[in-house]
Amino acid sequence: MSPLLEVENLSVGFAGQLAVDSVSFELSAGECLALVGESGSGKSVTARSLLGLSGGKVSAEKFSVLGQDATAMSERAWQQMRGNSVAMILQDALMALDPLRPVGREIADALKEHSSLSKPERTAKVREALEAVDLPEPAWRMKQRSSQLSGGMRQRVLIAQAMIGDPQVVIADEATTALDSRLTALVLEQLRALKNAGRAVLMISHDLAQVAQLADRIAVMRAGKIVEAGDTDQVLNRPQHEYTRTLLRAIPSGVPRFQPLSLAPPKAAVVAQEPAKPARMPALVVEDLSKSFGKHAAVQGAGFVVQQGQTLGLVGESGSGKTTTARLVLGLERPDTGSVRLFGEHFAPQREAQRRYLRENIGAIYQNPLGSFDPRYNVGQLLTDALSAGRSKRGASYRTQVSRLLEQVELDPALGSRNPRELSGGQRQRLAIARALAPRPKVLVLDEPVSALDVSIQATVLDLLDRLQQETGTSYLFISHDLSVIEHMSDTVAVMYRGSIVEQGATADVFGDPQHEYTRSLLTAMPRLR
Amino acid sequence: MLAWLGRKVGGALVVLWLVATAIFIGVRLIPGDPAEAIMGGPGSQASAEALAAARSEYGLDLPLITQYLMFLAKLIRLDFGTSYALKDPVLQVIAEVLPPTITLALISLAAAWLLSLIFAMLAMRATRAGQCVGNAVEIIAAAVPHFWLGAVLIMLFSSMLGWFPAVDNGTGAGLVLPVLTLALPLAGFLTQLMRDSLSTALGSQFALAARTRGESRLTVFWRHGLRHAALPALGLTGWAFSSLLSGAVVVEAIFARPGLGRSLLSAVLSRDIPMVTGIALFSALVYIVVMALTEAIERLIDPAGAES
Amino acid sequence: MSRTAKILGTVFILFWLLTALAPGLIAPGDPLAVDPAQAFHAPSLAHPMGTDESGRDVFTRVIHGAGDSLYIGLAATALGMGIALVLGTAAALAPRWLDGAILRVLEALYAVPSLLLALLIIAFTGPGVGPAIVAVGLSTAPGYARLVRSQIRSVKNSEMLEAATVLGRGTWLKVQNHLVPNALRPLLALVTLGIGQAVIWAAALSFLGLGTPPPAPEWGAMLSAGRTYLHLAWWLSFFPGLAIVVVAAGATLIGRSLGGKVNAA
Amino acid sequence: MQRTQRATRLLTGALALPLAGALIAGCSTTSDPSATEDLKPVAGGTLVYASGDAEPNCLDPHVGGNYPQALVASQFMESLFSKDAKGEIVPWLAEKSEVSEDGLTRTITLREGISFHDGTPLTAEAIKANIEHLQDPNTASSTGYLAVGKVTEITIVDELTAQLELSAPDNALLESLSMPWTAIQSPEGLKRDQAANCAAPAGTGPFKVESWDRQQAVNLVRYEDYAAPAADPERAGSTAHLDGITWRFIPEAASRYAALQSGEVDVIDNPQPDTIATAADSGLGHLAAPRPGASNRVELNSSKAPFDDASVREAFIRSLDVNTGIDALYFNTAERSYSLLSSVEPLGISAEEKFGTDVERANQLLDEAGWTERDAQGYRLKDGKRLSLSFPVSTNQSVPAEQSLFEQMQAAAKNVGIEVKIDLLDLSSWYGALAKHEYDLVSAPYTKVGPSVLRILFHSDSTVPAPSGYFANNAQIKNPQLDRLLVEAEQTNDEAKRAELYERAQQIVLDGYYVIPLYDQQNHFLFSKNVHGMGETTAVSSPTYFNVFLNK
Repeated sequence: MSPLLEVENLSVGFAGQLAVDSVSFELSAGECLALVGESGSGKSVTARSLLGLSGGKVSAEKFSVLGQDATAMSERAWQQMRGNSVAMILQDALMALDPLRPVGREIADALKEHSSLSKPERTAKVREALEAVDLPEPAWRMKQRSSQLSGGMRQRVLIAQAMIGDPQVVIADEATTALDSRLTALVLEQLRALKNAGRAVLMISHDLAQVAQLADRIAVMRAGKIVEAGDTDQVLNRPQHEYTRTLLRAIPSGVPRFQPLSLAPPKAAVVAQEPAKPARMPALVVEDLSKSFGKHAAVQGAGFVVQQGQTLGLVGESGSGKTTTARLVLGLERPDTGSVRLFGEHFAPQREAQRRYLRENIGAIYQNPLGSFDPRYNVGQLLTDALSAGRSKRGASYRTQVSRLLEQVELDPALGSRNPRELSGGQRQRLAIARALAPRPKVLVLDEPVSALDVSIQATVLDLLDRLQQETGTSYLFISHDLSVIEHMSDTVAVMYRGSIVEQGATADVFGDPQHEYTRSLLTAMPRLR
Repeated sequence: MLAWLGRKVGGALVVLWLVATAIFIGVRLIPGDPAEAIMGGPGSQASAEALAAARSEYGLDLPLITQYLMFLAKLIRLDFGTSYALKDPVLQVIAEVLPPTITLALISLAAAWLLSLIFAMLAMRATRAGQCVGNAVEIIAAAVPHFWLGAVLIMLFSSMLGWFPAVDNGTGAGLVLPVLTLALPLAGFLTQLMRDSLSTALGSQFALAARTRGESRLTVFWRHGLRHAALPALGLTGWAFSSLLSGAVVVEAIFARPGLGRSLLSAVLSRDIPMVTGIALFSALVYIVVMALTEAIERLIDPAGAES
Repeated sequence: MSRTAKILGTVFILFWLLTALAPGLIAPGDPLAVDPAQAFHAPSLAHPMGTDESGRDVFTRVIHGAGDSLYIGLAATALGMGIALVLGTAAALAPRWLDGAILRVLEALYAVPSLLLALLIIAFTGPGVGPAIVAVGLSTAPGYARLVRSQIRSVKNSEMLEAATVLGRGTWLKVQNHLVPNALRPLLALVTLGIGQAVIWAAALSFLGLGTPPPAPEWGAMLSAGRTYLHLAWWLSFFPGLAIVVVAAGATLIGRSLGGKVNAA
Repeated sequence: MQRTQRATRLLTGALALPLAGALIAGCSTTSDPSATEDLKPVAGGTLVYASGDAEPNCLDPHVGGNYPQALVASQFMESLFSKDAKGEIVPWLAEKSEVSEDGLTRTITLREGISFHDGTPLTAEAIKANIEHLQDPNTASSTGYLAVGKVTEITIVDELTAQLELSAPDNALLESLSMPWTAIQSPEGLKRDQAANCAAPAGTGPFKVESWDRQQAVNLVRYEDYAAPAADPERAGSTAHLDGITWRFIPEAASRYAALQSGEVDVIDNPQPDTIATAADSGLGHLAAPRPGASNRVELNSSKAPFDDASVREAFIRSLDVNTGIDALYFNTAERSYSLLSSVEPLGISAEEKFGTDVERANQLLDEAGWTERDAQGYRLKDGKRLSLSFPVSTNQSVPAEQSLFEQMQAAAKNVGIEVKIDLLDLSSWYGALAKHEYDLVSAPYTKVGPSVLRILFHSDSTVPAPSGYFANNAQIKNPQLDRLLVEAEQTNDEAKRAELYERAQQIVLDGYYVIPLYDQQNHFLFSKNVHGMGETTAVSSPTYFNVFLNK
């Protein structure tokens, strides 16, 4: 049987710039190929060119899709193929479904294009497809719009949408990125079912750990080129290329605390941390926090302790109340019950004026730091503002301090005159960290600080956070949906489920011997390499 | 749904009450004899009997609060009084002139939508230079005053080319120039708005997803782009309708069309306060109804967005 | 568009500023000097925009009219924005009930279409420049006020302000450093857009005979007077109309380039 | 800015097109519609008339009584008397009329066999009912009220004869009764409430009111039982040619003209002077019918400073150059008048020498009158007070060309140091300004048949506001000698004496520099080449359409 996809020296150019440079691979039925690389490596462009949607100038020595020569295919022929023989699952389920149309109609659109089924027939088929991906109450859900569905339902809808035309090739473009572990498991499971049903699956991801479970072969892409390709086992265990090794090293799961994930040599010597002395006063004590919004109880009786110089990992899936907890701790939301104490001092609930003197002890980092920067400020002004407690934004006297902060987070001081918008995701997060460090806080609340970053960038930021903790002894409340990140970063772990903390303890204990049913299900879903 | 309707009706009543109160205060602020003001101002030459009649009808010799309550009570009974200039009940006059204005405004609104849709579609396919020209045309169209455009259109299409009648003649052809006069500037605004949301929608993930399903560019435009382009434009419908009513004052004068605007203008010129009051309240009512309708349509298109 | 638009916009503003403040520099003649024997001359080298029914030079009048026309537009916008700032800020910061009450008042103002509101006010006050400014200003106020309110609210609830709270900034610092500059910047774009529209509405009132009285060279009034002779002497109404379109379109361009910057943030 | 320039050129091009079109049209000669007058009349068709006047609030010309009402009412109502082509008063609905020796009793006999649109026959009862209706304060008649002011009692002699008792002899009574504002309508109709009668008055005219769609049109249809007299004996006993008239209101002059050009309407009134001038070239017919009574003029308020000083009045008048303005603005469609009366009034006298421009003399007069100092803006001062004149102008009564003429006066007066403040006002505010005497200059048209209009305009009684608040003597002349002359002229039954008395009265007004005559009250109509038979008018020069037909 000949391969369904055959690509030899495929190049895609935009305005003379090659985004994909002489890429070759093939894919047969019942097989899964993973294309791995960080953002900008050209993997998504490669995927889209397989559907004739790259938008750039495509050239190839050989480029055949289902036996047809794709270099000579007309737009009509492509349309015949899309959604019918080749389907695609896009990254963000919320964005990939038209928010103004019922999801059932979105799915049925593919049938409209490729079949002459009547409306009731189409509805029946859509329902079947939704049943096939285990969507509860499909007849009702298909009439809803994507914003009315939960994240898991959306993912299922997205898969159903790709499957409705019964395609022979399915391309999953970052289909698991930024999903919590249970959703990731769900998508992987669906893709595995496709593969087992004899479809060819092309998986695009930046995370080697995720593709490892499913891919038969892996191709690692960097700057438009495939730098290494081979069987999964070979790529993971006997990587040939330095870049592949970097990617592998960046995977945090199973890596002990403070062991660097990135290659960049740490600037300060690693000092083994003394085990926390219980006699010392805890940095942060949270007791019985509750908060409801209307009838919805976001947080119920949450309590935990962050010891000085240590990290508490707060883990749970989206919607479990993690972010509300962070906001309660930061005093941005007034709790219904409970209290927050900072180094023994009463911090929340409290009037803002009375706790302002405590503010310099606690800082925050968000998932998307850009929103927390004043858009009018450049990098230097942002840090000056933070250093001067808002009294100045361009004082010359702060110049050296600004440079020192930038160096501390491994940013080039020359970036000082740039606008944060011009920085990359990793650089922005470093800037956010630098700003949070300006008042020399003793506690940092980090809310999903690396969730929007590629694994390789995530590794450098996590290493930075490790280093800073060792240098400054700052305590972290580290919030993430990603178990492997939590495992790597935390001394103690608290697991949150539907607003309550269901289990907490030393990281090794929780990960080694989970007590709660929910924790166990989370851990089962967690992709592991090591 | 019922709760929503209740809220709307309640809100509308409050707004109407506020407008009525403002008018009541406004009339009392006119210097001089309020009876004379109601009867058409200093030059009305209203007879002593007429002034006395007005005084008793509006209770002008009673305390202010009583007058105010009387005024409101009359409004509740839909009694807007008698136009002193036309000698007819205000309500009857409004009933006559409201339909032509609403018709004109609705047709112009539809025309503006259609024009901006065509513009937006053309802009999508246009080259860079074409986009620049389109941009300029939109901005200029949005900046053209109605009264000037109307005069120029009459000169071009009626006097010179003889394609369309210059004044209303009760046929569809008579509507062409007034509608164009109202629709072109509005289309300039709407196009600016639509193009932005259209390009956002067509560059979005769901548009890409639609293409991966095998939909053609055009299908994506119709199924997805249009809805998203329509939403912000729809949100502006209230404003657009209100600006059309404003424009109608001018257009009705130029094209000799009967309507609310022309009635208001002549009522203002003759200081016909009962008429002015009635028209102001009715145009507010029309605005409220239009707003409620567009909100209902928005809820239909985007139930999630409307609730948030 | 941004760079060219910025330069064009600056040149544009400077030109009209100069025109409004020192029209004599550009057109040294007297805009009111009549010469009936020279009436209805078509545009020529001597009269680049022709002469009007009383033999006045249209070019001189258009240039000298900039002051009046722009003054009305600016004054009306300033009035509208002033009211909007007070009501919008109050609504954004006020408790729910007061916010609701202010919103209703705005809705009532909004419910009467601008020109109708202007006519309503003129019905009470009689025609003239003052009432025209008040009328146009009042009718634009609710639109601005809503934007002020939503701007302040969105900035107030933004992560940026939360970050400032976490950094321990006091209320005053937050308002001064973040709330005011960030909330008001988009308003600047709106104001430039609004000035163009205000000039048009004021001209519409003049057109209806309710604005600036002749022979003052206000554009709307000139247009109104000139439309009578559209068949005979198109230049009488064309050039004042062009001036209005140019100002309104130019203001829109500037507003859009300002707005574009804000949207990118 | 560059884009702007390009746009200018583009748009200039587009707007220059009509000019080119006009040039081409100007070169081709079109047939003059009046040359085809010998066409055989065709019955049928509805004529569309477009009026530039404000839509009347009431179709009954008794109520109020302005010219727009007269224009439309002339189609469905007729008066007791009319004016023939020679300008003589002739009986119309009346068969004959006699006056007693002492001039205090006027007997009027009606024609037989005429009935109103509602079927009521025309009898002497109607005369009584109509004059009483005019005199009833609730009718709020202004023009008609003054016209029948001397009638004290009406007695019905027989079915067709009525006798009018007068308080004083009135040789203008027949002229007064020839105006549409005193037209005779059905007494049955008058018994209805005013609103009903306003909507559809029942007269005897060749057309009757079928319906009135406010702001759209008054729909008139042929009155099939028309039996009133016709000026042309051949047409006696016939009905109108037209099936009806659609009487529309199109206030915008440009739109109205465009509608005429494109054939949507057949006749328009109040055309712009420039369009009148080119009407023949555009293949349009033109009817000029100057209104009787007073000429269009500006009056100088002599009751207060600075115009209480005759030399200041003269100085002001001498500073003006009205003729050049009229030439430029009216395109030879209006002739300068130097008379208080319309050119159709045979008793009017002209005094051109009083209105010549003489800036030097103006300055000299002002210097002599003590207005010697000048302020920073070049205006004259006396006792620190500026020589400033207030000029309220009604936008309803002064057409744009006239407003431009006033602006030119303003500019000319500035040259001798007089400030003129023009205030464009709506009708109501304008009346208000007049009532409060807040004016130094004013232009108020007045139409009445015959020279007796002089008494209404210049008798000191007219400085006292009538119950309605209106006074016609806007110049505020209070001259006992003039008063005597005007009263005497109205009472004499000697034609020659009447002429002489009116001449002396006019001379007094002209000598006092109270008034600047401008031109006849303009009354122009343009009509398409399909319209034939235009030209007949009532006593107040409003066209009638009995003999008009369409040849489409």
